[in-house]
Amino acid sequence: MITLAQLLTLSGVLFSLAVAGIFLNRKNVILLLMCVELLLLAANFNFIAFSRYLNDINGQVFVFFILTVAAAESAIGLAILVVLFRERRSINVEDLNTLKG
Amino acid sequence: MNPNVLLAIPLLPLAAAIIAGLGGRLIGRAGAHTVTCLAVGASCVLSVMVLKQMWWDGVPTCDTTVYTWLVSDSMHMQVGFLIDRLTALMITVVTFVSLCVHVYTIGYMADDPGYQRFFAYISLFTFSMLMLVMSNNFMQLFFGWEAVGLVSYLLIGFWYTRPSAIFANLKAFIVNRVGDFGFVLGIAGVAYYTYSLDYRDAFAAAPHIAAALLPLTGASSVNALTLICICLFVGAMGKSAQVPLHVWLPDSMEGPTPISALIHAATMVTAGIFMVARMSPLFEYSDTALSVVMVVGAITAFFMGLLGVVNNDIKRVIAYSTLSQLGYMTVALGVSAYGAAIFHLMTHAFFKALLFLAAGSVIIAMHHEQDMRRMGGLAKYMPITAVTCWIGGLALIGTPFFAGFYSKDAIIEAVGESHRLGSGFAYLCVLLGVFVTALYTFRLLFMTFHGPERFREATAHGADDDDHEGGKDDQHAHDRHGHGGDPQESPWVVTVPLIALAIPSVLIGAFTVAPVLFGSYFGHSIFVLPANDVLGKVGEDFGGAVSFALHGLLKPPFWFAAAGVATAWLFFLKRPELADEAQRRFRLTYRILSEKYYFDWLNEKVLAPIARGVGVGLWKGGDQGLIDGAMVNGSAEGVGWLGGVLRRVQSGYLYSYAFWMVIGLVVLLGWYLTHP
Amino acid sequence: MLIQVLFHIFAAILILAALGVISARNPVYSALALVLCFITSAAIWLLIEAEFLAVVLVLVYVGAVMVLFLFVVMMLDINLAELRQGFTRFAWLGWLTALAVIVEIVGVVWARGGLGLDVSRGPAPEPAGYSNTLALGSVLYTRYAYPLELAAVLLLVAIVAAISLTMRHRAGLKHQDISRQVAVRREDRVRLVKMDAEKRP
Amino acid sequence: MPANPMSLQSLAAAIPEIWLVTAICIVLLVDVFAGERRRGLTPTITLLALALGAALTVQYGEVAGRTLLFDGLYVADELAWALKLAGFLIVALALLYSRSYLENRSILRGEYYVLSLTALLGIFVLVSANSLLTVYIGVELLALSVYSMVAFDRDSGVSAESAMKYFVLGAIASGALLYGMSLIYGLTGTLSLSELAVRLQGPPAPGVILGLTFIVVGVAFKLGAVPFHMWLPDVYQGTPTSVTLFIGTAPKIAYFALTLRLLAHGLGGASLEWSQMLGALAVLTLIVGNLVAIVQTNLKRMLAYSTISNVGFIVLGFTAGTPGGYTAALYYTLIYILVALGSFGVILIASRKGFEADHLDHYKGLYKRDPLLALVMMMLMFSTAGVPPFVGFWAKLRIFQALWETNHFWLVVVAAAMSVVGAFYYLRVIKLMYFDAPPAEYPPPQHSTGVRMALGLNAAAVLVLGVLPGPLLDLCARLIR
Amino acid sequence: MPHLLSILIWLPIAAGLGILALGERNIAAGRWLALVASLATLALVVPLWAHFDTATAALQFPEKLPWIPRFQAYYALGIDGISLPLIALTAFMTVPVVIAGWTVIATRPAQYYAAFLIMEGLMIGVFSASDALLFYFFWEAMLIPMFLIIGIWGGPRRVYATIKFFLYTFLGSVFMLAALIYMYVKAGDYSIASLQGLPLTLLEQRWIFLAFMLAFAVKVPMFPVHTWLPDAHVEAPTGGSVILAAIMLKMGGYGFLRFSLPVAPDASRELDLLVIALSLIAVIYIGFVALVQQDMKKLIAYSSIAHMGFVTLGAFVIYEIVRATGSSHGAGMGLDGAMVQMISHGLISGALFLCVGVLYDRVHSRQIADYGGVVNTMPVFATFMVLFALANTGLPGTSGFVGEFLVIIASFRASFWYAALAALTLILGACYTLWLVKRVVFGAVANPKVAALEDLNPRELVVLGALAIAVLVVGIWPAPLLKVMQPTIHHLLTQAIATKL
Repeated sequence: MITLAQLLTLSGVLFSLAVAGIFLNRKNVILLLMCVELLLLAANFNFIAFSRYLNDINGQVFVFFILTVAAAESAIGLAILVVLFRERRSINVEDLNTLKG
Repeated sequence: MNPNVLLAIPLLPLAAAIIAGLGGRLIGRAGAHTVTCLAVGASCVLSVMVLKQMWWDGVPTCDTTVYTWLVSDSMHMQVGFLIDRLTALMITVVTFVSLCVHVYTIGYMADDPGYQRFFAYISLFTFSMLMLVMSNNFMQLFFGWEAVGLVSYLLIGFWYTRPSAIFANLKAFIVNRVGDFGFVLGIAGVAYYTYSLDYRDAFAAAPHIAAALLPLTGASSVNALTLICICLFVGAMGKSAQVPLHVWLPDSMEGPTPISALIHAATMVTAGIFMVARMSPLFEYSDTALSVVMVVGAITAFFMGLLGVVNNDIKRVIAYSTLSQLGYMTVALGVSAYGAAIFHLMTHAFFKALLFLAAGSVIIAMHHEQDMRRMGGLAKYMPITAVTCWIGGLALIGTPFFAGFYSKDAIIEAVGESHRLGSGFAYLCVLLGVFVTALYTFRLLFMTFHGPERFREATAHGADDDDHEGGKDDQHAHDRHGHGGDPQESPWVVTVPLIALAIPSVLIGAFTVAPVLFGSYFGHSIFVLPANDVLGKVGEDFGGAVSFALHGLLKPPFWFAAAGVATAWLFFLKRPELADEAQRRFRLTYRILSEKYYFDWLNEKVLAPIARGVGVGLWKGGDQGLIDGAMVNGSAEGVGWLGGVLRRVQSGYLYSYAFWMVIGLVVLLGWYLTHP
Repeated sequence: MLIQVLFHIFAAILILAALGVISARNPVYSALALVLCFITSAAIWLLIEAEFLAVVLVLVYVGAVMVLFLFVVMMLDINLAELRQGFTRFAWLGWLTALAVIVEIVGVVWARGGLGLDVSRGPAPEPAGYSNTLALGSVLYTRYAYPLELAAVLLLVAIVAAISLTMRHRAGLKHQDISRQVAVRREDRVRLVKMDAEKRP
Repeated sequence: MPANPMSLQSLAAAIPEIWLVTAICIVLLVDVFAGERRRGLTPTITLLALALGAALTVQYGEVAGRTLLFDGLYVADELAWALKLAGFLIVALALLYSRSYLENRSILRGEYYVLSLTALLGIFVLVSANSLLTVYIGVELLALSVYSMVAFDRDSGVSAESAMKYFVLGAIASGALLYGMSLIYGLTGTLSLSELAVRLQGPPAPGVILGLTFIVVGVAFKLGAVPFHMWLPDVYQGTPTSVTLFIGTAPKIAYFALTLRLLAHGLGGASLEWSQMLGALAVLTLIVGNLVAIVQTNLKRMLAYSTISNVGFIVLGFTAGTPGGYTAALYYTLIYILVALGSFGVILIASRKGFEADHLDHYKGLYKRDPLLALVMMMLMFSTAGVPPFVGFWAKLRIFQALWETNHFWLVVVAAAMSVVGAFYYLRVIKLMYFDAPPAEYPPPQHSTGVRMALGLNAAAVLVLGVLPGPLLDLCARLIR
Repeated sequence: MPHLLSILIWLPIAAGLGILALGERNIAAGRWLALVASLATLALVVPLWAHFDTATAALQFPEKLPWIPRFQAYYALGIDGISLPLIALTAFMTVPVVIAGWTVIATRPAQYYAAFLIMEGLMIGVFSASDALLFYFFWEAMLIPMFLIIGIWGGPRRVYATIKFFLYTFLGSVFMLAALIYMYVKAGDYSIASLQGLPLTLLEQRWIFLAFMLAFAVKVPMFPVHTWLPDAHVEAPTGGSVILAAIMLKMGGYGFLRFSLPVAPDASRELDLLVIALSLIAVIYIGFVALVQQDMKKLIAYSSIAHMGFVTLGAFVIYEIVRATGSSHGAGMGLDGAMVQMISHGLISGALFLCVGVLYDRVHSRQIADYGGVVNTMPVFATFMVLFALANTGLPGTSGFVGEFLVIIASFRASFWYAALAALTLILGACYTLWLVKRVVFGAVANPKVAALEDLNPRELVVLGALAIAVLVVGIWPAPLLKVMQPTIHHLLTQAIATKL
């Protein structure tokens, strides 16, 4: 059977890959949004693993809400992305540097 | 003795000064001089009364307190009077000379715009001087001490538009401050050991102070009393213009002549002498201090006299003679012949004031020409001045029967008797001093009153006056006698004081020598240890004034004086070319003398620039460079720079932001997982 | 045993897909890789008997969110050329950091007593006749009513925000105003003109 | 746990949220039907709604002691009550200040008000969250509303950019928060904060620390503590000033509550660890915030960094880890919000149509152009610099006291030194307003008397609370208890 | 008379607000209000002094209202022998400032007066607060008006000067605040008395002492944290310079006497040599620096630093006295000297700055080089200038002498060298002050501007005259002043040499 350690490891790897994706990616904002999804996925993994491990349904409820929130979040993220693209005609991460210092 | 009388003596002049000073515009010139002369006259009369009571009626010493100045940590500092015979003598001298000068001034300053101001000053001076001499404690002494310094500062700079004058008065004040620096320390020392500022306690404590040791550094320590006395004497050096703090006195001749007479001959400069005499109970217990006093005095007496020989400014010659005479007094103090010092102080006050006023009268006649090379043969134009001046001169060089003789001879003999360390040197100095004194005095007399009349061309081209010290004051551009006209005798307001001073210059010595010098006049007001009582020895074979004078004819001082007179006659009257000859022959000596031993050069060209240099260095280097530049603005700039650096971290790139977050996460995790 | 094998297979795919997401040069590809991620994770969830969430994951994400993503990618005519992304010189630093995170997490997980519970144990299998969906549903509308309401508001926010941000009335854009259409009256449309018949000669 | 029956009576404590949701719907509908024609309607309605909400809260919302609702997901206590009341007022003020600005920018749209209400709802949820779940939902509700407000000016590239940065970084942060929660959940087996506090006793296992760290990161991000602060300056500067005003003020309540409930209460068992972490972050925050603020030329950005440095002080309060410290943090937060309201309000008033008064030079000689505004700004600046008689002084004093009570010597030294550095850039603003000559070209500030009066009151409050700080201090202490 | 102190504090502040309310438009009324208020304050000092019991060291005219119950902080006032003279000085010096600004302040006179009156109130508050928190409250609040005064009505480099001033003082006082709070945490309340009674270990005392010293040394100012003063003085308007020199500097000295010595006696004993060394450096180093100043105000500013050196010297030499002589006998003289020096320096430096102001109003230059021979055209003014200059050199008969004399005598008890180095001020002071006088007042008329000068107008005459009288009175009869301080000084001395360990 699948041990808790395996699941947690998997989620840990996912998490750090997602994070790495965010700061390794220098070009594409959309990719950042996807990485965010990945990040949440990692968290979900933890919750589900624990909830099943503890035989406690609350964890899965939490995941349920996370999914909801994530959907809303991605919607807003994409909306912002659209606005950004309208203004800048570009979604290049390196163009997002007018604010600094 | 009625304390109100005592109070009145100093306060009358003060009141007069205030009236004349603040109300000068209202009361006008006449008002000013009337008020002040009356006030000073009154206090003069009172002083004489006090003297009489002290001397004849044998009223005991009176030590009263006027009011408590302050009480700090149970130390009472009071303003009070100590009236003993010393004081009585001093106040009489002071007020009398002051009175003469007041009267004299009426004529001398007749049409100076600062007339009222001047009278205010000299009355104020009289007040300060009286406070000084009447004081019964160090605080008040210091007050008078500084007050006379202040007034002299104001009076030297009386003609404040003259650069030379305001330079001289600044110099005078600062040099005096150097003296006061020591003086204050001395006072502090006394306060330390007696926890009081009254003479009474200080004198009482003298013996045990003499026993005390004051640690200077961790290891070494000095005799407390010696230190204190030397500190006090430093003050005296400043005020009484002893080498090396003498430099201000010649320059102080920038002031009007009455001032030179009043302050820089008769009274203020003798404050130091008075002070040491007053402190005799302290000094007596410190041979070291007295030796220092003696040596300094001896040096001043001889070497300052020499300067008088080469100077051509009539007032400066007298000024240097004053220095030299002060040196004599100091020597007398140094051999603990305080009586002789005070006695010489008194006689000197009269004849030196006389000489100054005479010189002033000459200067008036010469339309404020002071260079003796432009005078000569004045005797037949201004007989009174000439005669009085001769009297003064004779008194100065110590001609037997004249006032100066008794005091000076006594000093010389006292020095001869003394066995204190350095007394040999002192004796040599004072003897040679006699010769020098005679030399410059008669040089002055001859060049001024006799020989060819050089003033005619002098007044002709008197305008182009090479040396800046030749005090021409534009206030006196007017003249009572037209240019080229023969000089005339001065008006009575000038001559009367001359005569008034001439009489004591001759007589006072003869009449007072017995009691004041060898008698018991001073009683307890001056304290001398039996071992040091040189005057006693001198007095042993004292057989009255006349015989004393007759003896004087046989003693070396007289012959030295005679030699001096002869030399003067030879060089400056008979064959003046010899003088130039000698000048060429001893060029180096002459150079040194005419440069006044390079003291002024040292002060103005070395010390002052160094001080300014240090100031600039500390200011630019320390304040602006190190503190402001490096520390204050430096840290500000450092902060700004750091801000600029940190700001660059905020690069504006999303990924770097994210990266920093993760770094933060990693570090936190790393730290806390490895440090449970 | 079989489960183990399946898990490892799926896990491998999942990680590879995740790598694909962050390293693909074309956003479309990474979107598809992400889809793959979701599907495999759904599979893994199934393996540990969280059926409902697995299904929801596929429905919501693969079905809705990812489509949205792709839609946006297509809608914005992005110049793919400039998005060709290569990792920069400092990429190694990034990877290193990521590695550090992994190490820290995994280290704790595997360390003895790291979590304070027995990680070698797996989830206990559910009893027969247990319905994951039923269990969720029974708590969701009772105990979790409050968060549920909030989630509703959250979605409302998403709607409002998305609309207010993206929707704009461009000038000259033709669109119908329903309320006016509904509110139209007969008079506005038809005018009955009364005209007599042709004049007789 | 027994599911307690929901009766209207029992819901009274939740009146603020309930009313707020209603209000959101009302405003939304009103806006839809008022449409283009009656612009002024929505703002007015919103303000009314907020006022009514405050009134209802005062009337019914107050609870004695501490009651749990919704099966323990929701806690209603005095703190929550007070903070919600404050929330109503702050948002109302913020919207009041922003109105004319929004008009000038032609972004006065109903959605703005709806979103700010939903943000407020998120704040409320956080304020009375008693479960990891509600915490998370509250955070997201607030965050999502705020993201969209930041991007609200669709015609401004910078605001879109800042929104995007905010969004992505925020997502990372909430991801981290979530990850931490998941671990904590897993290791304790409960989502309820009060339960957590019970179960987390003794020295925490590494796993707990792992989760804790992730949570701290999330919280630090929300607060804006270095090095998780980087979104803050960009967002403050990039977004319309009205939004800056909003996010600079109201959410701080929520984040205070978040820190308090989540770390101080829920994870109180591990207080040693997280207080150390916060201490380190606080030092960094103080240094970076103040130093970088000095070199700013844009007022909004400077204030952003000043916010960061203030956050440093708030975090210091938590570092103390004692009720005294929390009181100090709460007091500091409220004071900070008061001042931030005023200072951003001044920027709003100073801006005109087509002219954003966000550069420091725009304030040259303001003293001559508009004395009142300059005076207000000066008082606020002195207050943040911590100079009596203004209230900022007491805030700092309270923090120092908390630190001394726990013997944090070096933290006191750093805080003191940094408050001096900080004084410099506040003084610079005053210098520009008072000592420099006014340049001709800048348009005069607006003369909307109502707002000016509000600003005046705002500044007056800063002074009055400064002279008589007692009551507010007592209130804060009572709320923490 | 109850609440006298409160009235003294709030009357000027109220008047200041009133003037603000009147606004720039009816400034005439504002001016008079300012004058009346300042005079009224001064008048109120009379009953204060009259009813002051010179027999006890206890706080008098006490007032106590709860302020912040949570902190045990009270609105507590009360004065003793060292605050009373300083309060009197404050009230006295504000009047000349008001009069001096009568016509010369062109821009926003109302706010100018308001600032000064408010500051007067705050300063009196500092001196009369008997609660440390209240003390600090006033202490800091005072910075704001001064900051504005220098910044708004100041000279060309005013911004640099005023920000330097503010940050310097702020830096100092922040650490003092930290120390105060620390002690509060230990003591449980903020009353100065209980802080003084608070037992502290040597380590604590050291830190507290250093924190306090930072604050007070900056205010005094002591070398090396003095560099704000010249800039501030030069740039400040005349009134600002006057208040700054006359009163603000005194707060440093007051702080040393009120806090450092009684609160951290052992640390003071341990670190006294530091303070003494810095004081002597101030006297000498600064004396030389003053010598070469080209700007009148700068010169006077530096001389202020040198004179304030005597205050700190007198305050801390007590420990050396005890060390050297083994008894506190005569140590009180040092404290007395410090106090008197503060008062007298307040009068003299204020007067000198007013003199410079008089010249500046006419010629609009502070450069010494632009003057010369002023006496020819302004004899009356010259008289005052010379008088104050001489007072500055510590001439006996003027107030300047008393303090220095006492301090020198006291420090001789500690060591001959302290006295000697301190006494150097006689020479240096004379050099820089009289050289200034020589270059400015004396000499022939230097330039047409000087030739065009006209003498004092009645207003200036009154101001300078009053100050001159004060200077002379204190100089000739300081006994009353010392009588007022005596018991307090004695009490302070016992506190200072007692140990808390």
